[in-house]
Amino acid sequence: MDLNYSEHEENFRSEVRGFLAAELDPALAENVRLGKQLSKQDHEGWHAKLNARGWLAPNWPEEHGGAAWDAVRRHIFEEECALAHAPRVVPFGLSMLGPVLQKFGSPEQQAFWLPRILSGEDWWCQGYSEPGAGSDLASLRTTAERDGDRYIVNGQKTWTTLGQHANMIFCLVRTDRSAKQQEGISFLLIDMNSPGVEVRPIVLLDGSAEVNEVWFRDVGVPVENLVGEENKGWTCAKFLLTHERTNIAGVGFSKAGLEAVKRIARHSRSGGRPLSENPHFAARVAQAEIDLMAMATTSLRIVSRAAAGQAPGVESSMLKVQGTIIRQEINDLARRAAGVYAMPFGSEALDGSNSGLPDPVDAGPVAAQYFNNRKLSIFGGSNEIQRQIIAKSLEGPGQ
Amino acid sequence: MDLNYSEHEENFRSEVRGFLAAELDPALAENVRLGKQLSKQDHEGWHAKLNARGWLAPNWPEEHGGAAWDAVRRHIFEEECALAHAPRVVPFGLSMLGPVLQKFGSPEQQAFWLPRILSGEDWWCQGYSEPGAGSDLASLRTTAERDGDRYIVNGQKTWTTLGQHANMIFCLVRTDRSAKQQEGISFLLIDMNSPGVEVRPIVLLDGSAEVNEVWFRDVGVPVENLVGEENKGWTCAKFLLTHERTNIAGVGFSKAGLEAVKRIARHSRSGGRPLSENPHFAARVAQAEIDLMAMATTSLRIVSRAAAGQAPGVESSMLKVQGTIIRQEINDLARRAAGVYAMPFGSEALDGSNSGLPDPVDAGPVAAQYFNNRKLSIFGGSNEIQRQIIAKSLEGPGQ
Amino acid sequence: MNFDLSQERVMLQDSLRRFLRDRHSPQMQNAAQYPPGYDAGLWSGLAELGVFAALFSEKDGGFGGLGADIAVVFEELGRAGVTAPVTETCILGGGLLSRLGDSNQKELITGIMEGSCQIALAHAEPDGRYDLSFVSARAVPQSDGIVLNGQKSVVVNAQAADFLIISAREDGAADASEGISLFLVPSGADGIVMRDFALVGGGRAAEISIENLLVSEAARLGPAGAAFPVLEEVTAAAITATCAATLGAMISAADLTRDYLATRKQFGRPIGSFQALAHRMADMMIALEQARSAVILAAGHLEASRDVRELHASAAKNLIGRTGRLIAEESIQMHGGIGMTAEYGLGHLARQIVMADHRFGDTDHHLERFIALTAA
Amino acid sequence: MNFDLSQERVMLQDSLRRFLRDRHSPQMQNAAQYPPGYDAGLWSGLAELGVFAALFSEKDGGFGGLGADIAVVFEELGRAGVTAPVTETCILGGGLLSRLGDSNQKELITGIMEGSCQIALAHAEPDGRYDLSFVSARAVPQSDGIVLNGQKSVVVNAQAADFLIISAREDGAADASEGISLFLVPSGADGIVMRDFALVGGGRAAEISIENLLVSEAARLGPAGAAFPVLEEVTAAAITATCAATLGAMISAADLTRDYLATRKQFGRPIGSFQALAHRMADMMIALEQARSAVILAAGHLEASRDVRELHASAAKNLIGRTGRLIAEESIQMHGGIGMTAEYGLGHLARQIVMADHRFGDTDHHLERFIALTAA
Repeated sequence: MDLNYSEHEENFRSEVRGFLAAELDPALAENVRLGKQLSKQDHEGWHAKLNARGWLAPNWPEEHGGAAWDAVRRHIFEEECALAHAPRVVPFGLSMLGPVLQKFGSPEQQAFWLPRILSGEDWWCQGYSEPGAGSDLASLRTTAERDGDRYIVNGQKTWTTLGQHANMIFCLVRTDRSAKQQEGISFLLIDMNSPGVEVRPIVLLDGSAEVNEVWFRDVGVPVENLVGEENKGWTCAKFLLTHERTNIAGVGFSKAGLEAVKRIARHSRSGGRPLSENPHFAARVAQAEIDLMAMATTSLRIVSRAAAGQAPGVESSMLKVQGTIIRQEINDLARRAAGVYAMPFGSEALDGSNSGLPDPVDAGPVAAQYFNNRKLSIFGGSNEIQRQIIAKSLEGPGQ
Repeated sequence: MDLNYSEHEENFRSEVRGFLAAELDPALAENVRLGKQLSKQDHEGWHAKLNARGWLAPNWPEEHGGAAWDAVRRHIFEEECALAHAPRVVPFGLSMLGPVLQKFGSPEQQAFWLPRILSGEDWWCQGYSEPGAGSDLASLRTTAERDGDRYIVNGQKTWTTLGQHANMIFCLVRTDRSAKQQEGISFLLIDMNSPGVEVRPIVLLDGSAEVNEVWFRDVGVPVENLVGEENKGWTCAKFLLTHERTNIAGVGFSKAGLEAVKRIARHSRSGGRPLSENPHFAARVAQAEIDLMAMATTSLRIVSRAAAGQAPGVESSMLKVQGTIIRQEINDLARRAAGVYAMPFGSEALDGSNSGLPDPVDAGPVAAQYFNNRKLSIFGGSNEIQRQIIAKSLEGPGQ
Repeated sequence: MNFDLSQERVMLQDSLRRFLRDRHSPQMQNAAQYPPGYDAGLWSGLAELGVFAALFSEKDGGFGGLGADIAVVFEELGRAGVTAPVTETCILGGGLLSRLGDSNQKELITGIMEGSCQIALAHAEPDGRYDLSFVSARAVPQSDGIVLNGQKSVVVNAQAADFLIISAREDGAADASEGISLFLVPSGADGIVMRDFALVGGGRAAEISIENLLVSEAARLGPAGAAFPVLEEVTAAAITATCAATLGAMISAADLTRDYLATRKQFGRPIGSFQALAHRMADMMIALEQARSAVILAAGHLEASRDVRELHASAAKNLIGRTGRLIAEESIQMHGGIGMTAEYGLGHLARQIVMADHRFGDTDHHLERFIALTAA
Repeated sequence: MNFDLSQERVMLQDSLRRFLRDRHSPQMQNAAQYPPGYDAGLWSGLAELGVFAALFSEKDGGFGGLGADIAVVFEELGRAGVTAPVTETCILGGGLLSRLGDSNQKELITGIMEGSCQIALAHAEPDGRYDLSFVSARAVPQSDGIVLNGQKSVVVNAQAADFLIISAREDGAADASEGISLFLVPSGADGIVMRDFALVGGGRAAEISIENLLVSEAARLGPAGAAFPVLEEVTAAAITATCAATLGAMISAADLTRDYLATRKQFGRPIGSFQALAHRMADMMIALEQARSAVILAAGHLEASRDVRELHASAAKNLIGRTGRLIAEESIQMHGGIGMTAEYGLGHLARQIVMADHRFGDTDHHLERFIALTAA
């Protein structure tokens, strides 16, 4: 057991820091720090810089253009990116579809789609959830009927994050209506520019419009866009869901978030002293920090333990639950720390640039972030589903 | 709406205080305060004093020798008794069996048994739970077979609180084995001195021996000891379970417990100051006190609302859950407050009487109380069962 | 001791609930993001119904004004998710005018009750956080009147208000309770610069810069330097109002959640039949009863002595802060995605519940205050 | 960076687990309520197995002594629910002898490793609560040696110890970190009065009154007045040991609960299939992973610089305090009545878990310490 980073690892950290210092636009980082919505160009520009450096796909094998880093390197990279307020890498192509194609895709599919993910030629989104299905993925109703060399797709997907930017969507569709539940489902790649595809934004309670509904009305999809076998899409889906997801615990984001809380607390005055010195507030922050220190180690332990290609199902469920609890607690602390300055909607009142009035607290739209991040425990497999998976795993023998 | 006590109510409070000052033995009160186990004589002596004053059965009607107080008076009485560290009135005869007999008992049964409860001639205990049944009361297996003018009872009861002192036990027994679940159950009064009854103590994790197992082997019970109709005992059981139970929230105990916590904290020094001035500890105490203030009002509201004879089922479940959460939190605070002086087992080390060594913290066996009171959320219908009752009540219409 | 509402208050409750059911709609919530920050038609409807008069005592021409009236009115407003500056205009503005105003100043109360006059209290400052006695804005007498200078933070209802009540210090250190005066000033006066914005919890507020604002002696509300005790009194009333409104929103959020659990199906059955959710729903109901009691205690002690009043106000704000967060977060979580959408009513209620924690001192602030008050 | 145990430690873990499975029984727990407070046969078995030697470095004649060794040994002891004064004798006593002892004093270490010598640290005092620097017992030199006077609180293993290490102040105020000395004294010395008692968490302790205890200069352990930094060091090791043992007990409590949920039936099905319990069991498993990480961090930083070591020790003690309470209480609750009985193993584990919070500073104490260390 050795909790110190090796010299190689420390060198790697320096390399990452150097890259971030050179390549990350400070104005973009500031927008990330303040929790503002980024434009499509913001994301694409950052992806391109990472890709140029060979760092866009840390967990892909080298043969497909990935960095093939081990767990510790990925951890270091994510931590440094989060602390520098780099934009989050959009995960749909890189962390979700990429591994599925590498595992289940044909050589032709791999050769065609994987480079386009890296180059940014395709922006992928995810067509899993459906209205009325919620956490119950297997009850999906979008259908794909074979018609010659095409599937004809009809149905509706929802909660499609950043779907407004995407030109491609990977979908779970029902290809055999007589089969029950998880059978008869296929994994299909669909061009969003096809006739019959319609995208409508869903405005969330914080005012953001990141998620969408997607309709398919008689959309034709070439059969070569089927990944894996017909009616065996659930295998891909399960792989994707339980596959080692990079940074599921969000340690880097929590670390950056906690730094933000501390910064706000240092600048807020309470009873003539900085809020950071208030014992009640300091206690909450300290407890979150202690939990986060432990979770960072839990995350590293689990990720290290999982041999390449192995799916740490139940452990990733644990990390998901604990990770969201901590992130949401940190969002709550930021909201509290900002005091009355958490109240303004959006950042208009805090911008300071368009008036002579002061911007007394370096708060950013902390309340909006608090509300927006309620999604963390709902989307991507709700925490209830994760607890169910954990509990289920305890029933088996050999535990 | 008027949150002030009326003059009548204030006079009543003075009367109660006067009674307690005159009648409650200070040595007994001190043992209650320190959470020590009381002897049978302690309980009986206190019951006798209350009975002499006509205050032993606050919620019985006057015709049966009760005080017939309204909710506010009962609240005042319980609060004053708890703050004075009076022994808790043993509830099995007075709060449980008494109302059942008044509702379902024959005139003969009422005339015979009720006065004996008040006089202390009978000490009752409760035969509900069975090994392997836990919260699932309806699955009970103790049988009573009719044999002429007797029932022959066989089976086993458990978690029988203070059964070691009792001469009588009221039991749920199965009188029809072919009936399902809640049918075929009868409510029977059994003399513990009958041949074939055996009582064995169960030692709990805090070292206390308050609960017992009770065996019945071919125990003969006169048929006149059946309460209500044969095979309709579930009606009595439900009435008993949901009937307005005096002080289910334990407000008085929590108030006394919080006073004890504050006293310990004033006498414990931390960093050169009393622990009571430590902001982290003070915050925990304040939060418990705020919760308790609200619960005292919730309890009064609910008890006031319930007309005499009406059973506030779901509300008493809410009070049970919230009440145990607060009492257990206060037990935890007492344990923390005592610091290293929570560690000694029993009060031997803290007694101080048998050595020249100091008793630096006025702590009492706070750890034993903490462990013992884990029972609060388990016995008498576990908090899980209470939550189930609350959730069930939300399904109905008109909510 | 009794917990029953008087006949009059039951009638007020009924008519207000009916009125809001008919007149209020979720669409109005969105309108509250834009100036003036509330629905003007609803405002005059509330006035016609006598809701504002119910918040004033008979000596001011109203027919209520006690804690119990506040509790009834605001619980209903909160249940319906109403965004409207009733606290600012009636409780704070009206409360200060009633307690401190001379006969001229008091004339505004009639306008308030009729719905034709709006007020905002410009008191909190950038460095003051939730400390009620923190005032660094200065009031300096000079030959032709008094000159005010300072900054005021997140002044709710500033843009729509006809009058501002501005706190400024005539004496003492920035956090001293002595030396604070209040000034009643038309909101359009020279020397008042506002930057206004929408609030996450609904409605609008402004950052205010007061720059050499010249007022007459007659603008002073009450005696010089003695405003703090009255500010504390009306703030206790505002806390009670906020707690009652939040309780109302919590009730509605719990109702929505209960209905959702009963009707929404997943894995072939209503999700409310899943025990993990059922038990959490039960915990929400228990929390709701606690919240209800806390509001009753705050309202019932609003006319008590200072110590008792403040103790119960702080207890209520702390408890509502905790239970409100629980109910808002659990309601969203148990709804799942739909609970996150702006379209569905829950999000609006959740924002009102959680953002109420940022008004008049948050959960922690009032815990500290409770500790100080009980230690005293 | 890697989290794998060395080959040697895996072997130690295996052999200790096997030994305890064969030799340790719940009946021994009850024996620990009576003098000497532990099972003597088990103690010599542990010594023979080399468990104590694993807690000392090679320079002391052992073959371990690092944080990782402490974590492995104590997690196993905790899993089995062992009550034995290993922390007192090896970690505190042995740790102080190793760091401060002269060659004579160090000879005791061989006896400790062989299982023939026991030690207790008489340090905490009635008014000191958990403040490590609080020592009001006095050491006053006089012609024929040094005279000690004072009171020591809840000295674990006092009655069974062959030697006491007594802290006393030679200089400074009662809570100053400078001026504290340690003295190695045979436990039967004149001037030591003990009142011993059983502990809720198992084992025994004593209140000690030191009355004009005369010791020689040679009894002093290390230089005069400079003991605090070393006390802090061995306390960090004791905290790590306590956390690891508590983690072990938490694992066993969770195992018992998981098995109980799988086998116990109610309403016709295993109670673990009731979702409310299943989800709470999942939360326990998550808490357990957090606790495991906290122990790894404390153990892995035990040899680091003071600040880093203390930060992780306090973080671990706080997190173990919180997750331990959760797991102890939830395990009892989910078992129901059977979990309350002395006969069933869970009660013993729960007492060890909860009462560990009262040793070497509780959850709150270490939260405050963490705040102080991170603010520095």
